[in-house]
Amino acid sequence: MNSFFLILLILFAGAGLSFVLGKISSIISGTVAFLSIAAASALFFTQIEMGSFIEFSLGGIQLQWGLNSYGYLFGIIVLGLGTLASLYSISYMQNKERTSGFYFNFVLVIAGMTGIIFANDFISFFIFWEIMTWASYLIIIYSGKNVKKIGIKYMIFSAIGAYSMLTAIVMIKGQYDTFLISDAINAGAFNFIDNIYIPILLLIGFGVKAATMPLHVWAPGAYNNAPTSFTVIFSGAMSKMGVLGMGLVLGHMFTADRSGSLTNFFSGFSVIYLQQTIGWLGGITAVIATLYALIQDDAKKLLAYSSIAQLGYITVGLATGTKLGVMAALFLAVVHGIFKGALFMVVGAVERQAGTTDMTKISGLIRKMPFTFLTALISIIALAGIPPLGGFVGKWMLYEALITESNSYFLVIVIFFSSTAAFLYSYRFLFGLFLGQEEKETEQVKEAPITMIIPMLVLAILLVITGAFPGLIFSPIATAMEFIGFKDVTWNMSVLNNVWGNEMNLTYLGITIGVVFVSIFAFITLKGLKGTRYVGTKDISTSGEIPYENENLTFQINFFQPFVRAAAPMYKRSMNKIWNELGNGLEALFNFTRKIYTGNGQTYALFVVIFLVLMLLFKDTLFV
Amino acid sequence: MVISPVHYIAVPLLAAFTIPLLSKYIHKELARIVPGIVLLYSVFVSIVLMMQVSEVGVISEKIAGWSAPWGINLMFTPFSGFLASLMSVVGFLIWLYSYNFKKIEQSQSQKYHILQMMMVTGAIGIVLTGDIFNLFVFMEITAITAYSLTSFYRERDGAEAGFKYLLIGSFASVMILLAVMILYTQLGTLNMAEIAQNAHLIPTPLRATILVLFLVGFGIEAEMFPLNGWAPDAYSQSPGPIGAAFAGIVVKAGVYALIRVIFTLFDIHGAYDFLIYGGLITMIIAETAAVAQTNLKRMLAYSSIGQMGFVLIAFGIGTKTAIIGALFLMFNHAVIKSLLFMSGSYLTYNSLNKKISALAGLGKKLPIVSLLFGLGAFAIVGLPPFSGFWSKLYVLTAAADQNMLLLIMAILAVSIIEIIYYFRVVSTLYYGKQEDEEIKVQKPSINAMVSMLILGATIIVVGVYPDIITHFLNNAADMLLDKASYIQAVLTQNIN
Amino acid sequence: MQNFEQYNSIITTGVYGSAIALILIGLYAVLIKKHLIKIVIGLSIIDAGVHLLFVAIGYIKGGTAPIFSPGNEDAVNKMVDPVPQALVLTAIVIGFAVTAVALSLVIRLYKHHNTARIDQIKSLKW
Amino acid sequence: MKKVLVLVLLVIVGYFLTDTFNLIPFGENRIGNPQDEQTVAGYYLNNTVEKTSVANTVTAIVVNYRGFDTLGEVTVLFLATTGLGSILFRRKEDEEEIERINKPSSSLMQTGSRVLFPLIALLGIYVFIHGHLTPGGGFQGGAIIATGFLLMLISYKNFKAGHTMLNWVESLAGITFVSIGLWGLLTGGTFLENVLPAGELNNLISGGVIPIIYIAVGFKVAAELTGVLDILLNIKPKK
Repeated sequence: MNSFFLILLILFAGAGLSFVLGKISSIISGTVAFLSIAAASALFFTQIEMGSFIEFSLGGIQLQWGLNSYGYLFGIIVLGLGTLASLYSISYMQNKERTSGFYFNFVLVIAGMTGIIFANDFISFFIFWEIMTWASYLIIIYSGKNVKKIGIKYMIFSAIGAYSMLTAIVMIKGQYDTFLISDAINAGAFNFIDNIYIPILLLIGFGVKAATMPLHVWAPGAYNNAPTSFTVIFSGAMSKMGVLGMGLVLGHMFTADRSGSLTNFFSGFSVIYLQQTIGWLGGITAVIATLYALIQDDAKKLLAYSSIAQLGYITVGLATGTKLGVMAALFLAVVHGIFKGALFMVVGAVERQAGTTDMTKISGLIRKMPFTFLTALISIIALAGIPPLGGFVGKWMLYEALITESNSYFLVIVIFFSSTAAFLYSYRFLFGLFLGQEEKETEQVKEAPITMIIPMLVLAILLVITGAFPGLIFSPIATAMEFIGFKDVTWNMSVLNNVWGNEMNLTYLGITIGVVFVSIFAFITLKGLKGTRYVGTKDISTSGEIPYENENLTFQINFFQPFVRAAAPMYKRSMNKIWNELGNGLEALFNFTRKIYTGNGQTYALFVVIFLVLMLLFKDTLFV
Repeated sequence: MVISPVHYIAVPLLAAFTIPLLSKYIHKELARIVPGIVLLYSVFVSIVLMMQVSEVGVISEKIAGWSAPWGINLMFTPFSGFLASLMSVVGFLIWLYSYNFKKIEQSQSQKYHILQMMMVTGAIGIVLTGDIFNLFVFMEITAITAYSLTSFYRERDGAEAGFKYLLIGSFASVMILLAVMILYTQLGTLNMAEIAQNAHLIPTPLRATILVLFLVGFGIEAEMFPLNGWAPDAYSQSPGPIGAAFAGIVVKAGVYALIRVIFTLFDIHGAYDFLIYGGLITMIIAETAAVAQTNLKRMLAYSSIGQMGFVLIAFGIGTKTAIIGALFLMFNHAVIKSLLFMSGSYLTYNSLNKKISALAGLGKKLPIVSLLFGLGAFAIVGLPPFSGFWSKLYVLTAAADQNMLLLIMAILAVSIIEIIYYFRVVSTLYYGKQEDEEIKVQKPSINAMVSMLILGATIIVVGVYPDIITHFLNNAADMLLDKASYIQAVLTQNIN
Repeated sequence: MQNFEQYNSIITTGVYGSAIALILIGLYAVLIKKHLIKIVIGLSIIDAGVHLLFVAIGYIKGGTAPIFSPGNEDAVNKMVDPVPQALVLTAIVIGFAVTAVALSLVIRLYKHHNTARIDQIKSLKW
Repeated sequence: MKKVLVLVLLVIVGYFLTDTFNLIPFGENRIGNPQDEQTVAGYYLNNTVEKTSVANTVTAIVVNYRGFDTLGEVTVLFLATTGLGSILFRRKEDEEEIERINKPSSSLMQTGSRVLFPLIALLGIYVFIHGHLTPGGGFQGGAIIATGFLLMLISYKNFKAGHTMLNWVESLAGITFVSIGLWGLLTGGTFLENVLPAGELNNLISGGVIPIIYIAVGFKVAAELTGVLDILLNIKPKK
């Protein structure tokens, strides 16, 4: 059997099997899920040749599945992270309810994303996209909390995205008579010459998943509401599907040859506007999400907002439309998948062991959970963009692209502001959970089980490696970028050519700095493990005031109070409110229209006669 | 005896007249079993004829030995045959579901089963007949059974719903009768093929009047806005399986009649536009009305109306892809809405006003029924890989071919509304908190379960592998568009 | 002959006119009268009007009944159109059946709501 | 307000109806020359005698050419009775003594009915037996018989229509109709085909199956209409 079918069959069968077996035991179910994803990944990385494809028809529509370099890049994130996250889930989900449904949907999401990567035509792309969407919806509401508020919001926004994508797809079919992605690209569906609606609608569709302003409002709640072992996939891999789509559209749009006929001036003109708009939307997304991340007391929510901010950077990078910018964006996408996956795993481990992720309630877990802390530390470094890890490389390239290639200085300022502010919440995350004094409540906390530690450490090691040898990622990115229209993307292993032609040899830099930093972290960690004086965080002198017993006086509360006060106006206006008001208004309107059905049979009869009369009056113009 | 289309009608009629005697003098159970056997036989006839029709092209049968236009003829074309088969299968499943249905047992199950069987028969008659007046007669058979079945339960406001339905339905029959009358004065024939052949001879003002009367008359049966005031009441007050029958059978027959009139009888451009706009308004109003419903069955009813609006839009686009999409939609709507009504009926079994909030937490108590309801909800909003997706895709593709961007956007916007209210129900089902005291849950009987599982399996199988039915849809769409061969098939039958 | 023409036009307006008048009267009753029975009566009146129209369109000036009796076999050319008569027979029976069902529904509605006014029977709405 | 609207609507409907029927002149020969057989009606008028030996063309159309309609129409009646039964069904436990008419009718009425009933029934039977020869037929005859029953029902408080008898008549007549139809199908022809020899025009036994069907229809209609009347008259008055 063809490997494409085989992989998807394994995944779907794994989903079904884990659903059935989940009725017996959650561990068996989780193991089946892990094994099926692992088997699929093994097949994916070994059996499928780059560029191979199969064609078949379904319902009279020609479908094509294949693997290209661009898909392969995202396949690394999806299946790699998927395998680790499913391994992680086994322990995380151990004692929870309804695990069969969780694993069923978990594997379905992976299957959906794998399908998206395989899809060479829009129809299978859309089918798998929707499978991914509803399966993830079911996981978000899995816990039964906030079902109406967050679940419905997620589904509405996903539907808005999916349906604008569908509109674009059928328009492509209508205009170019093809469902194949490559044919549509060759026909120029994305290059703004014939039709500006198609790319814009597609971008809306992908923008929803990539949580770009103003379609991001579903994201924080959804990321937070999902079980943490799924948020790993949700934030790490699923949001990258939006990036995948945006990269495809924007790449082809910006690289299209626009010299020639008269219409091209206009289309070129609008491309610039679109570029600016998307770039700024990404930038604003990054700033706002960062600001919101600052005021979170919950580690998981903090990471959720941070994910949105990071996706903002990626969007900015894609919107530059330059080689360096897009490369930066794709690099950030991969690295973000790794470190955000690792960070959510950390949060999940803390949640499982300590029972909460509220940073005001726990602190000083470093002794109890050293490996978790190590992962957290490395990931945070990558997140904050501190050299030598991947985050730094990506951001550096992004700034460079913005400054030198697209001259978007204001945007650079915005991005720079946001990533500086990101230091604050990174610090808080690390400090809040792991450093500081131990709490009495967390005395019993132990390190997470080995099946959770392994994936975390694997990701941490990967972060160090990619930091030291970014070329490992850049080479697939370079080939992938050729698929989305960039010509002659050259890349030497760990040598970064900047625009001035200077070569930056990252290997030595990376190795040197890497070794130094890792040893410092190790030192700090080990030192932290040694016994120090035990003081509870609530043992604070209160200047004569006697605190009430229940009063939580942890320093964690209002951690960034001064900063928040400075940024207060930013918090006042929220996109969420606007959407909510829109929703309420529509609901009132709907309530009004349905009053047409008065309940009086005679009125209905009157409607019939009125309708008849109207038709008769206009019959000679209507039916000639 | 050679299987022929008239078996669809003759056998149920014979059974209907015989059942009162059988149940009185042989065994009481027969009144409930015989309709099932008859409907199963209809399914068998469908299978045989569908196999024949794919070879022959058109099966045309004359009644009483008179060939058209002197006598009435039955036409089993790929188009009408597809609908007839669909109706017979859904009809059988509805029987299977309602057999042993406790609430019906408490009333008069004998009459229920006769009426349900005749409802299916009438609808199949509408689809098969080649004579416009005969179509009217079958429409009345369907309507009378529908009125009685709507008001079947005494506990509910069934009589109110039935009366409204009857009031509007009488308007429909009056208009159709008037239209038939004027048509007869102009062409001197009642045979649809001959009418189609000569329709251009009618003076324009009269032709427009006839068309308007037909459109309004059949529009009532097809639940077009603003003619559909009866529909939400009838759906919500009738017994659960009859709600399924309305969605799967009765409305389909109304839409068929409307389509037959527009596509075959009067091929007038304005009529297609009428379908598009009428369908669009129907869809928007019905789906928005569904959002705020607290009564589950009423919500399903509005959703059903909205879906019919979608079907009308699809037919109105009028290209081959659009018709395939429309027929696919009809198929999906029949299967999925039947499943939703059937499972919904067990979910709200003991709650009198069918409140959605009373569904809270039933996901655990009735796991399979809830799962099937969820499946239906996912399928009807058009999520892949369920069958609802393909129909939507075909229709949208057809609309895009015609460059109807606004139409596509309107349809999809309405789909989002659909998602909102269906997902609200599903999440209540699984995660809602029980407000009032515990409502006693009724476990479905085995036959009801089998019936629902068949429908559920169909949704998934067709969704994963739509080629199973697209072949038939393709032939059906060709047939509907090929007016000339229809006319020829009818009018040359006196040769054989 | 002049007289006959005049007579004929009176018949024309009379037959069509009265049939149309019946339809309108019935329609009025259905749309305005509140009592359920009156509405059902209105429906029957509409039906009657339509049936009358139906028979009227089959009439041919000076025609005879389409029945062959010994001696008038060659009357074919004078016979009125038999088809509308056959159809109206069917239509009348159907109309009767619908009226019967309507009346039974009225009886049930009256028992259930204790009123027969249509504007007071609207427990199903929106 | 509503009244004004309705009146305006009625005026428009009326205008369009008159407008339409102005284009359909009254009494005009639209059949054309029957010898040409151009129209359906012309064909019927010209061929009925020859092909079916039925004197009454309307009967030939109702029972033979468009016999399928008639079958449908009989079914509608049957379904109306069934539906009526289900709509007005009462459970056994809340069945009370049926008080149909509060006042007994006068003895004049009672005697008159008793005298008239056999005559009415006879007339009805005559009408449907001769349906293929003279004006009238199954529906008309059945309706006449039902009138007789109505007379009995309203003049005698305790008159019972006899449900068993009604059921039998109703079912047997329906079965006869469909069976004759199936007979045609079984003998290799079409449904409802006239399988019996046509016989000679204007004889009572002529027209093949047409009289048999019409007699069956007559009985069926009589039974159904009586059934409907019986159900509607047996309503328990509201306390």
